Amino acid sequence: MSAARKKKTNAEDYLRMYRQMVRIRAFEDRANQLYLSAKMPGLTHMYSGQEAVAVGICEALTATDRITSTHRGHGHCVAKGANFKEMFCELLGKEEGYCRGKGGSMHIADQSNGNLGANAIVGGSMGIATGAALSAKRLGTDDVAVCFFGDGATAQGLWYEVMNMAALWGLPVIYACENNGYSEYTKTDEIAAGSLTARAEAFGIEAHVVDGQDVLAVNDLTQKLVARARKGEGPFFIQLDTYRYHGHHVGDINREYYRSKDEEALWKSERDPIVNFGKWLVDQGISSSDDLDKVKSEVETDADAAVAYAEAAPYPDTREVDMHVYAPSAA
Amino acid sequence: MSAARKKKTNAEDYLRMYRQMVRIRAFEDRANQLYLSAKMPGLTHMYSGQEAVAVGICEALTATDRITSTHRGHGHCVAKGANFKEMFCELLGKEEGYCRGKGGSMHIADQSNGNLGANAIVGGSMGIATGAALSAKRLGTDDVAVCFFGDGATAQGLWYEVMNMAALWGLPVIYACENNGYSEYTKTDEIAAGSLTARAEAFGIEAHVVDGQDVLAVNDLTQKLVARARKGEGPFFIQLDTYRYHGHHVGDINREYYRSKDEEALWKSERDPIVNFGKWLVDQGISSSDDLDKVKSEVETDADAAVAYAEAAPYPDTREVDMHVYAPSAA
Amino acid sequence: MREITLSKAVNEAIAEEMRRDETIFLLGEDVAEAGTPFKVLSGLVEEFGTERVIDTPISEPGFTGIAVGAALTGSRPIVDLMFGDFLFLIMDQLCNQAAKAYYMSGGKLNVPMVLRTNLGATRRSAAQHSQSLHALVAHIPGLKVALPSSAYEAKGLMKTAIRDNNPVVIFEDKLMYQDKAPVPEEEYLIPFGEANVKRQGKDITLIGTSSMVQVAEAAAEALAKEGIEAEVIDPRTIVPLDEETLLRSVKKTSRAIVIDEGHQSYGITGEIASRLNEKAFYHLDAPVVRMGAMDVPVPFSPALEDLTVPTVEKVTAMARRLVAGEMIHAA
Amino acid sequence: MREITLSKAVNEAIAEEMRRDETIFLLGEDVAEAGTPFKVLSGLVEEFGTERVIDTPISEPGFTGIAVGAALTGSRPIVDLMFGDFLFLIMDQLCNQAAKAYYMSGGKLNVPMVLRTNLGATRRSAAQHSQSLHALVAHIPGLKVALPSSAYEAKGLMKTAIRDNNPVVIFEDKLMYQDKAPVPEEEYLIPFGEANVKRQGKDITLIGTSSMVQVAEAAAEALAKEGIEAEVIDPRTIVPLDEETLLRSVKKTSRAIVIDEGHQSYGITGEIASRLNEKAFYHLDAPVVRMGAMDVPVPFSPALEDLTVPTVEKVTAMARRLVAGEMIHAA
Ligand SMILES: Cc1ncc(C[n+]2csc(CCOP(=O)(O)OP(=O)(O)O)c2C)c(N)n1
Ligand SMILES: Cc1ncc(C[n+]2csc(CCOP(=O)(O)OP(=O)(O)O)c2C)c(N)n1
Ligand SMILES: [Mg+2]
Ligand SMILES: [Mg+2]
Repeated sequence: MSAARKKKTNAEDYLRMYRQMVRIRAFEDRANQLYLSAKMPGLTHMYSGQEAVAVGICEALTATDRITSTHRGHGHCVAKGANFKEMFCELLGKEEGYCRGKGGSMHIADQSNGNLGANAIVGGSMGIATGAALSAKRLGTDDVAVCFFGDGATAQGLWYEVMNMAALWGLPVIYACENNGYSEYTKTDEIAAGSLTARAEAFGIEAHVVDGQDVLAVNDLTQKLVARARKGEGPFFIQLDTYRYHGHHVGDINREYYRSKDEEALWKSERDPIVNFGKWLVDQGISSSDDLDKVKSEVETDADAAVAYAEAAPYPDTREVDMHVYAPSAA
Repeated sequence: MSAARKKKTNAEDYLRMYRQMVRIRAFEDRANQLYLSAKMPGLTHMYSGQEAVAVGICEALTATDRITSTHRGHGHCVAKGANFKEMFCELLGKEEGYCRGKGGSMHIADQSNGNLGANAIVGGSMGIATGAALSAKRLGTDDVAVCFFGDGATAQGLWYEVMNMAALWGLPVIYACENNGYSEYTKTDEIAAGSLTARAEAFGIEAHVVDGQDVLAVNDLTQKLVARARKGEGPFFIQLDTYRYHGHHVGDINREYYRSKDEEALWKSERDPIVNFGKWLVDQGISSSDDLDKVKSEVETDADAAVAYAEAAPYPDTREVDMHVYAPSAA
Repeated sequence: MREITLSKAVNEAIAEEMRRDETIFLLGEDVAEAGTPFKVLSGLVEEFGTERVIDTPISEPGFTGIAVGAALTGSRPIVDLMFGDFLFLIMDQLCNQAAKAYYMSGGKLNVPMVLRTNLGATRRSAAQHSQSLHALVAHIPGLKVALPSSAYEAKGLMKTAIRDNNPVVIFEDKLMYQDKAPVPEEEYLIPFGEANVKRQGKDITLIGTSSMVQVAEAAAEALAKEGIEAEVIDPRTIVPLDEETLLRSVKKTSRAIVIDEGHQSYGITGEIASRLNEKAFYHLDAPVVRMGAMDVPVPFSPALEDLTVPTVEKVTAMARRLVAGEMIHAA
Repeated sequence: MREITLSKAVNEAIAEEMRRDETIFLLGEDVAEAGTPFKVLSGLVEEFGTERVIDTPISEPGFTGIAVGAALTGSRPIVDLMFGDFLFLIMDQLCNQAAKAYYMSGGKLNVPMVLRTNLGATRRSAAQHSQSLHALVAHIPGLKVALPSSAYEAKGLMKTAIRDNNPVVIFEDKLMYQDKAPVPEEEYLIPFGEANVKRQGKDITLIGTSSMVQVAEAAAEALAKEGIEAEVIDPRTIVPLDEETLLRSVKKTSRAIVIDEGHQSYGITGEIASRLNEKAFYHLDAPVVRMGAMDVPVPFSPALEDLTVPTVEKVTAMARRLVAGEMIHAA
């Protein structure tokens, strides 16, 4: 799905990035709608607003490169190459979902595209990504692993443990911190002392800060770091400054007690990664607004069809309940 | 036991520090002997060589200031004011031990002098020390907490979690890392990336490095930091460079595969904290070598008596085995 | 009597105790302005301020360790652990530190702290947010474990927990937060280790914990219509366990089912059943039957999740068979 | 047949498997040059190099997480956890991540990893280095749990564990490392879920795990002298548990004792006893008796520690009473 290791300098690449961001937004709008219309079991965490992060990074990866994702993971999943149909089926707990309905939004995994899965334990995948990088190094593939996590997750001690080992062993892992300013209902400033980049640098890890609303800036930086990681120059840390448009989860509607409507409006009107990239594409003569509109409507048709498909799809058979507890073993 | 908050500028203070270092060495020599003569149950970790750290720090504290200690904790215990008798009784599992024989070397605690206990989980007391500081701050005492731990313990994620909170909340805690260069049978260099001071600084914590063989340097720095911590300027981090003379534990005899005899000999002959401080005391005319010898022989007499006492002391009654599982509660 | 929700009952218990005792404070993620994601603690920060209702970073081991340290030094912290599934992150601080401090110190140090968390599936929260892990902590000497089954118990047990001088883990059922029950205006406490006979009966004893008390009561109701008189007992605390009340009932009815929402294998039901079998063996007409949750991770799909927990129908059916003597052939 | 120590048996098992399969690697603290503090892995780094025998920092959660990630991506890691007590530190990575990945992904991702650790008291190592925590992991679906009772089992179960496609936790008894047993030169594997009838008997069944198998055998020996024929069974794995073999024996002898070194309450013995009671109820002459470790933290003092675990004398006495029908009056 994502293009292999060539520089994204041409229109095709740009348009694919645009489309992928639109796809994430379309997916999330529908997921939110499913929740609001009480068709989705449980809760889910919207990625809207952060699209440039997932797309900018995943477009710098091959299909065999690994990522680990978070509770806010739909964006990573789409960007790494997943299909709408299996994703919506998973969100609704249907048998055709990526995890046969057993995982749901917070555990969606797509190993066919190297997505080792969302994780409902904040910070829980930091070791997993690092281990995937160790595996790649030991087995002699040149795959890279990207560990997505939020600014709030930097408070988990696990991160420091695995950064230390990644640095000692020169592992091809990139720690990508999506700094959207909030941990649930608390400004991360209030619960994070010092500097995030300094925390990585203290372990001898090269750290970068990039505008997470600028898909090209994210992609350029990631391409460089991925190439260097493949050569054994890793690990790296990237802080990507971004914003989530929705509440912490779909049910977090009244949020003025922790975040002002003005702040939200400002990010949406001035810093939207899709709108701004679209403008740039038109300004640069790479695309026309008509073409971009066409992308949008294609994606929306696709998404609507996938939702309809998923709604009609069957639940897993009840006999599946105690399947997949243990993998079969030869011995 | 330790003097309250006045500057250690006079001979009396110096001599007390000297005596305390000698006491630790004497204690450890006997603990080792008890092990070698198969009189001590289990294993124990010798503090010899690191005396200037525990004494330099604890002499800057009051009896109500708290410390947390480690598996290599006899030095901290003595320096914070403990008696030989209760300590040896504890090491031998006797009823009169500080913990009625239930804790042993790795859990020796002396709450009467603010020692919240040794800990057999590497890094396990980092939260405890930080919590003691939070308690002091909330309850409005002006007590400070010192968290002793080794260089190897800096690999535990817990440290980063509690440093973050200590920094955010301005807690009166001092993280004292005794950098003796080894984690068990591995050079810590091989398992620690980057810089320890930078790790603390990344959380906005002021960090210092001091020669852990120089009791006055340690004490001066600690006095300053303790005073500032009492005023709410904490937390702080100190890296104290030092060396352990014995193996990782008393049974670690053949250790040339990880540490050369030359290296050991060099530290013992050139950098011994007791010998060097003794020389300085004589050079400065603060004491005579006769007086210092007298200190030694007094301490040794004391220590021998305590060992004899502990050897003869009774074990706890077997009925104690299921006492102290739960503290009585009024409700 | 007035009826209030379980959520309100917990809130009242904590507020009353915090008014009574200045040394009590609360800490956890989003406990202050947000009042926790379940809104259980709403209003407390307004009354007690951010010094006593403390928002922490996402550092479960760290803030649990801090609570242990605070509890050792004159404070009485209440730790809020957002989901019971996060117990896995804090086991070291809870089980190696908090649970053992009193014993290891020979009764000199104690840890008066409350860990409030939750349990319960069927909320479509999938495998990492749906576990009922009370068996794990019940296995560790030094911890007490309370499982409130309604608003009434939630208030009375919480108050007792706060006044207890030991670490107490209290599990609320997250599906019961909005359930109302009569709760007196006057102060009351529920002593630990006293089971509650919710309903008298002579044909069979149904022992339920937490949410399973409701299941047992509904089953008893259904059985009554068929002329089977079931006795329903809620142990309320599983450590300490009120063996006597359970035995008295079972000796009377000579049949019992133990119902619990934790995984069945190596869980709560095995302990209770085997104690009854052991001590009421010659009074039993049939083996004590266990009904725990299935031994599978909790699946997301609604089509599967509901199959994993004991239900009124299953309990009723099993009771019917037991009373009819059908289980004789099963054994 | 040649006799080798349990330590050597484990070493051989791992070496043979590492020779067979390049994707296997080992990681943990001091596993390389030191070969672990117990010297179990001595020589492996010489044969396989530091790329496959990896010394880690003191970061148990971190390196366990790394192993999970490596196992998800084509490697078969063996994690060395120096003391079973440190399980508390890695529960999240083991139980929330490794155990659930296969199920949550609907069978698409699996975690072929081995966690080798230990259990066992009476080593005078006190409360944080003496625990037998196998019940905790046995309660979590998705994990398999093996408890070798001699060098023979240690080798055969380890090889099976390494070839298993699921996370397997294997507990060695740290007091048995130097115990010798006959171990064939030829390759063999011991299948999981097959109990071993160590001794035939008709009067009573003694079910022992790990070190308690030796206790059971010695008790059987003593009982034989009194004319009581005890059958001794070693389940070898508690997940999966070979219920059939246990039931067959108990139906024959009609009396049983379950002996285990974990705390008795909410532990292994309750599960096994209640399964036997449930499924062999009408064959039993007396309730199944449980003999676990006392429900107290492990005390340091030799005068207390030995009281906390089941002994040959206590088992013999209890068996005698059971066979004499004395337990009838106890119930
Ligand atoms: C270990 C753990 N602690 C707490 C939570 C509850 N929780 C879910 S998301 C979240 C905030 C995460 O913040 P951040 O990492 O910044 O990610 P964001 O939600 O902003 O994308 C919290 C506290 C959790 N799921 N896991
Ligand atoms: C959590 C934990 N992991 C591992 C160990 C085993 N262990 C005991 S001491 C030690 C090395 C500690 O090194 P350091 O912190 O530098 O202290 P030092 O022994 O040098 O004083 C290790 C790995 C332990 N006790 N606890
Ligand atoms: Mg965030
Ligand atoms: Mg060290």
